[in-house]
Amino acid sequence: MHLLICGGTGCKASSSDAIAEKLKLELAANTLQDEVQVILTGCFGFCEKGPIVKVLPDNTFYIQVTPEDAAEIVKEHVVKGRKVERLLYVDPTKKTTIEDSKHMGFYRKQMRIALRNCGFINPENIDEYIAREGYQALGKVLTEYNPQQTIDIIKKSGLRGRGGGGFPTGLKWEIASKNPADQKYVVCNADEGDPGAFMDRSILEGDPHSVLEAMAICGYCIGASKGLIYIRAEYPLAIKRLKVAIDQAREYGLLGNNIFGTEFSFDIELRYGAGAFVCGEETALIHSMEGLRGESSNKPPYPAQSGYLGKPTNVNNVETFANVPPIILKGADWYFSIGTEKSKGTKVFALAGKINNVGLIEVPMGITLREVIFEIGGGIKNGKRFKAVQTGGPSGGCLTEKHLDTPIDFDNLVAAGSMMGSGGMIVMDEDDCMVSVAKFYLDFTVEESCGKCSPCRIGNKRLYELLDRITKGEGTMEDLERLRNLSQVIKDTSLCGLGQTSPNPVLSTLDNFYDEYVAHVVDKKCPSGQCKSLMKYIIDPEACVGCTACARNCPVNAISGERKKPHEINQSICIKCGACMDKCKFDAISIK
Amino acid sequence: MTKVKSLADLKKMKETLQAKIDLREKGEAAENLVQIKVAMATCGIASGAKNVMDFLLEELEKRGINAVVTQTGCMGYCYAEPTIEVKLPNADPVVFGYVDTKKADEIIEKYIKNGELVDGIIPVNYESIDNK
Amino acid sequence: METVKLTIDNKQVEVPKGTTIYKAARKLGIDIPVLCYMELHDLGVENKPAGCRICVVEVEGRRNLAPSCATECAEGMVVKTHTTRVINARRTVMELILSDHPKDCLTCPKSGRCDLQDMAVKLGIREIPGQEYAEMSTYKKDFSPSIIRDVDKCIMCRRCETMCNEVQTVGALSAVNRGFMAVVAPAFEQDLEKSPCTYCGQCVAVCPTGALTEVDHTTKAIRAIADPTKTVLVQTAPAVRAALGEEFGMKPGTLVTGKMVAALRQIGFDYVFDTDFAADLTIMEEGTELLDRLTRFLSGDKNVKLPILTSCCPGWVNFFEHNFTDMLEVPSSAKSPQQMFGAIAKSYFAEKLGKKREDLVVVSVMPCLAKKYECQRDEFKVDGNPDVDFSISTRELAHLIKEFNINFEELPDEDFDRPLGESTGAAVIFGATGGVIEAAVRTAYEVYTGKPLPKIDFTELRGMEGIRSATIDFNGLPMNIGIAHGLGNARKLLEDVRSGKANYHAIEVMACPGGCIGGGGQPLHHGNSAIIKARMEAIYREDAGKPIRKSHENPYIVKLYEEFLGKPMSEKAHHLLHTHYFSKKKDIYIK
Amino acid sequence: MSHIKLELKPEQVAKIKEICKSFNNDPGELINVLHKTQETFGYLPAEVQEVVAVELNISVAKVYGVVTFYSFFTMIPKGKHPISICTGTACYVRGAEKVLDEFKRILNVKVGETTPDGKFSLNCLRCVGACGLAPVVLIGEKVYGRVSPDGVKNIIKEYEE
Repeated sequence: MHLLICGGTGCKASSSDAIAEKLKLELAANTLQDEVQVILTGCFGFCEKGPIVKVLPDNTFYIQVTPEDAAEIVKEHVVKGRKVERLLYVDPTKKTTIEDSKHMGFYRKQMRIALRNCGFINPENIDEYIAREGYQALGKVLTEYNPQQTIDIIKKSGLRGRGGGGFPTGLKWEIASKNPADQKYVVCNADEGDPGAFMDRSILEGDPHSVLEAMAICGYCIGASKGLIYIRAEYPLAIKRLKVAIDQAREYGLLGNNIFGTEFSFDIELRYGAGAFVCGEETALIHSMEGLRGESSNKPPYPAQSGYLGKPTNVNNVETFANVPPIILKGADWYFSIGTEKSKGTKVFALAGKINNVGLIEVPMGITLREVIFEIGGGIKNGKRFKAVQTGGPSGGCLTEKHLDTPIDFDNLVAAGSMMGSGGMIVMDEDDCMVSVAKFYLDFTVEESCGKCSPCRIGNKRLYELLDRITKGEGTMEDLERLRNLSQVIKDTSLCGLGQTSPNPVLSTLDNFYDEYVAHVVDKKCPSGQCKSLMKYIIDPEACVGCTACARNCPVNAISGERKKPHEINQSICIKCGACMDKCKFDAISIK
Repeated sequence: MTKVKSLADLKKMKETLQAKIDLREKGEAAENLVQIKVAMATCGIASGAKNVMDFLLEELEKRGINAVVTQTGCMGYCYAEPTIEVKLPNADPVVFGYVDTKKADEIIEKYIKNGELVDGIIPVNYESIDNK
Repeated sequence: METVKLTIDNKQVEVPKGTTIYKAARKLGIDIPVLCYMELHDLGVENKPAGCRICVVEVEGRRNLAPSCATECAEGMVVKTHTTRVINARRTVMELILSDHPKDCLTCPKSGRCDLQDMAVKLGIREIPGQEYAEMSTYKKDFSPSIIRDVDKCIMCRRCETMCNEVQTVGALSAVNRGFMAVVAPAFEQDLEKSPCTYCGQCVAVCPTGALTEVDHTTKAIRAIADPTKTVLVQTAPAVRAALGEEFGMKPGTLVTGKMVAALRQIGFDYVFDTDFAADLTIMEEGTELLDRLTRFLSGDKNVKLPILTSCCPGWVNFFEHNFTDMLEVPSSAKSPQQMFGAIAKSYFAEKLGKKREDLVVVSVMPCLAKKYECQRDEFKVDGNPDVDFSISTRELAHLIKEFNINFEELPDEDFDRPLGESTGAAVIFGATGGVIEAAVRTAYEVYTGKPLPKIDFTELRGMEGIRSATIDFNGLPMNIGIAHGLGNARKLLEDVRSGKANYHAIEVMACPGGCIGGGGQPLHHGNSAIIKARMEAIYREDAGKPIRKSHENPYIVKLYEEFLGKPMSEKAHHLLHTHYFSKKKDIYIK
Repeated sequence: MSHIKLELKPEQVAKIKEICKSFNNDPGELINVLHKTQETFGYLPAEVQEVVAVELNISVAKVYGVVTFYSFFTMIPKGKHPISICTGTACYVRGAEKVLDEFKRILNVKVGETTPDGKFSLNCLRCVGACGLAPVVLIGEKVYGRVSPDGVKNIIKEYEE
């Protein structure tokens, strides 16, 4: 028998260590220490009801356990085999206790559709993919449906593009299918450029065939015989696995001529990105594939009308494609039943930042940010206070406490001033200065703007300069007004999605953290203590014993004072490196 | 390998492959085998999954344990990389996080040999579409 | 034709499907301001990167503002061009553009003719908020023999890039870098001189700001005039007289030959001559060379190269020296009229004056920027002294006239000086595409057949079509003639010749669309082909009005051969009036 | 970007031609050609771009325009040990900037520069997708996770003979 105790940070904070100790003692008292092991585990993702103790092999799930409960668990459950009723979870809707964690619907917040094979199969072996019904969706559409019927299934499923925009996938296919041409193309956008997002990489590395299969299905639907995957050169492993997968699929006849003995032929090639975020935008991506500068161009014409080499082209992102085979196999109704009214299915998020369980998760649309961050994500690192979560990367915005219970879907995120984006979710805590965060994103946009249109090329630079002034304490209240006006104009006038969304981090922080901006501008203070120019290191004369450690370690000799007498920092010389504070053994130095 | 010529071919293939994968190459019933998957995506490899995989291959062989070690993609627990999944005969798979060679050694000695769990288990917290 | 109906500023309009909002609005008399947009209708070129975002308008139901230059009208569309939102956006965007643009308008060579300046005035820009801490993108200034690139002033409209690549296929310029530092530049951001630039000047002609301007030669010309030890001659190219008036508010197509001559005299040139004289001379040499090659070819000489290509356009010469290095033997070896003029002026005319060539200064007035480079080529110097000292553009001449307080419109018509000011109608038409070859045909026909031309006007050689061809009956010998203007067309034609697909005896190429009348040194026509056509008509009008219309009948040319050169392609003529070409291809394969 | 003087050896030219040919001298493959060429030469000096332009029959200005557009391409030779600091958001909020500052301080170079001895070059990149290990530093192919400013000195030490 095993007693599993959640050792996730959340539960640890509520004394799971002590519970473990107590359990061990109680077991020893009953001389059961050899038969029953106490194991600390990773986070159960149910931190709200922690600490959690799970008993194996019967899967009993105890919640909100205290050290005092240890004796009872051992005595009743371990020795006598009787469950401790009062610690069992009560289903809030049914008001019945649930004993087996396998039956706890809420416990399994995640649902894996796009990631269905990631971590299950060997991505370099097509057999394992086939063993999990791989390529059956392709076989099914080729032999049982005509292209329009297939498109109708995708349309009916409610699948929307996972790359950021959320355009209905079925409709996109339909438009491309209706533009007649001698040659059309299916393009997979694997230029995952959002800093802090790695969903597509994981899918390509873990389940490349699902993307190949879906591209072939799309090719059948729109009448294309060629597929191209535009992938970041920074993803060597994903490239390698895609190459292996393409070779294997060709060998099996699942790519190439007359697939499944039908008239349909389809093959896939790789194209490499070369480090330009803007190439995630579909017109820029197409230019890049043509060997040109990855500048975006005005739409219309849309790629579905005139795309790669001027031919009708359908561009979808990796995750969108990965959803297609299960939809075909399990039916549109099944997919439609998952998610919210207007956003169907699941979404993969890359959880990162100041969160305990950094990782890749896939959740049904409609889950709340709170569930994602505090349950699946295990809460904020080091027990700090949650401040904001940034979704949608440089195009998105920062959401706060007040948005925690908003169900996540395309439209709600936009309404809240952010966007789904490709699925990066960066969690920030009380130590993060929101002005600096906005500046960080603008720095990114300035560097990644293609430079073609003036609002994005110059406007973002000006936004960055304004934010920089504010973080240096040089900003004025007028600057805040300018920030807002400029942001709106950039959004309103920029040529492509990059510029149309790049001010979002500014606008959302202005909306949600206006006070923090004002603190920088009026009080010349950074409430999170992040903005160096606004910091002051001060020596408390009461606490300073005059050991001279600070003065000796100051790289710019800004500290003076006699031995055994309180020292002082010359603020005009200080470069705010913090070395003095690190060296002070008497906690005499603080930041003001 | 013969080419897939029809959907029926593919379905047949799926059945045999599934059986074959269960059997693995050693031709033994799956129930008798220890199956280990190592998450080998970029983050896993960056945190040392390759070493762990090599270690497992070598040590299991040395210690005479009949096991199959394969690579797989990202399991999603990036915070706990490297992660491995161990499936003992007749047991549910268990995922271990923060696996270095030392931990791998512990897993072999305690869990694989004796069925004793060790610290660092990551509870599976998602629903897979197969159950639906 | 399928049409769509839409509403712009509450006015209904029906336009053909595919029409942009910008054009539909113009139809209603609503002038939406555009900056980067440029349409060169007759060249089939439209520059609409939709990059400047000045022309944005509000389209009902659309989330963001739409660039009117690139957004097509749709049925039932409701467009508003001057809402508060639009005005605010337009101004803010303009402020942004100006925040990264130098403010030295007072001393900028484009001042007064600058689209950006005009736009700032139109939009009422009074200040640039935050200018004091706004970083500007700065680059190295580039001085080539013909063109100055002051890229700090580039606003990324991409017009020059379109001209250089799509129209001219020169490929000297491209957008480079990314984001804030994105700019149009030659490879490696090196100087134009190290690029395949032909100095055709079409980039300068379309640049809306002071980023691309011509090298100033007027100051040097004025200094020479002021120098009492120098005798200063000026020659004016045929195309100048058909366009100069525009700089003084005259209608395009107004011929100002007489006023121009008067103005040049007032400025103080000692002799006002005509490049047309040298054009007639060019025909004598080039025409003779053509006939020579033709006769040898017909008699079965395998070494002879046909077709013969005209070589009076320096942009074109630069172009083939870069791109057709395997065909350097094909163009006529005759120098351009500018250089023939210089060579004769500093030999024949200097002798007549009894002066040393060093004491003579030859200034040319050209519709062209490549002429500035041409006159600096080493082959056209004798002991370091150039045949033509300075070359000023039509625009620069206009400047000079204004600077010299001359009331141009009121000037009386005056005549060129002699002997180098006398010319025929054949020389005048050098200014328009097809003109050189027509002039050559007029002479070659009569020399070859020994019979007078039945008709002088070869209308089949005229027009604006990019590539044209015609066959002229030379008394039983069908002469195949090809014409190309614009370097992109020249490339196509030459590639056909190289591959053997095209079979011509003679080809005329002009680097600039329309020929010299559309040159890079002319008053800016902003791609308005009506202006080019008006200039072209003026040229043919001048030709028709000339008493002599065939080069070989120019009495002063006849006299020049009698007194000085002997006969066409004589040794002396060869020495003074012919040149050879160099490969400018970069060779980087050697270690 | 300044012009770098470097003449090519005939075998180097042959190599570039071979790469271009392997892509059928198709101008549409320019980016793939540049990837391959940079892989071979370590960087893309002007002369290499000139040859590529000739082989693919496009203007060298266009090639340069593409090279300067994509951050992956460089005209400056990389150090023997190229150091890349991930400055993606996840790394940023976990202190990548301080790590970067420390590298800059110890190596005494700016981002995009190479140390005078040619040993190290310093660059930033956006997200390697190993956010679980933030902040992340790459030296060559090797990934260092959870790097702290204090740890920088030791990392550099590994590469000093």
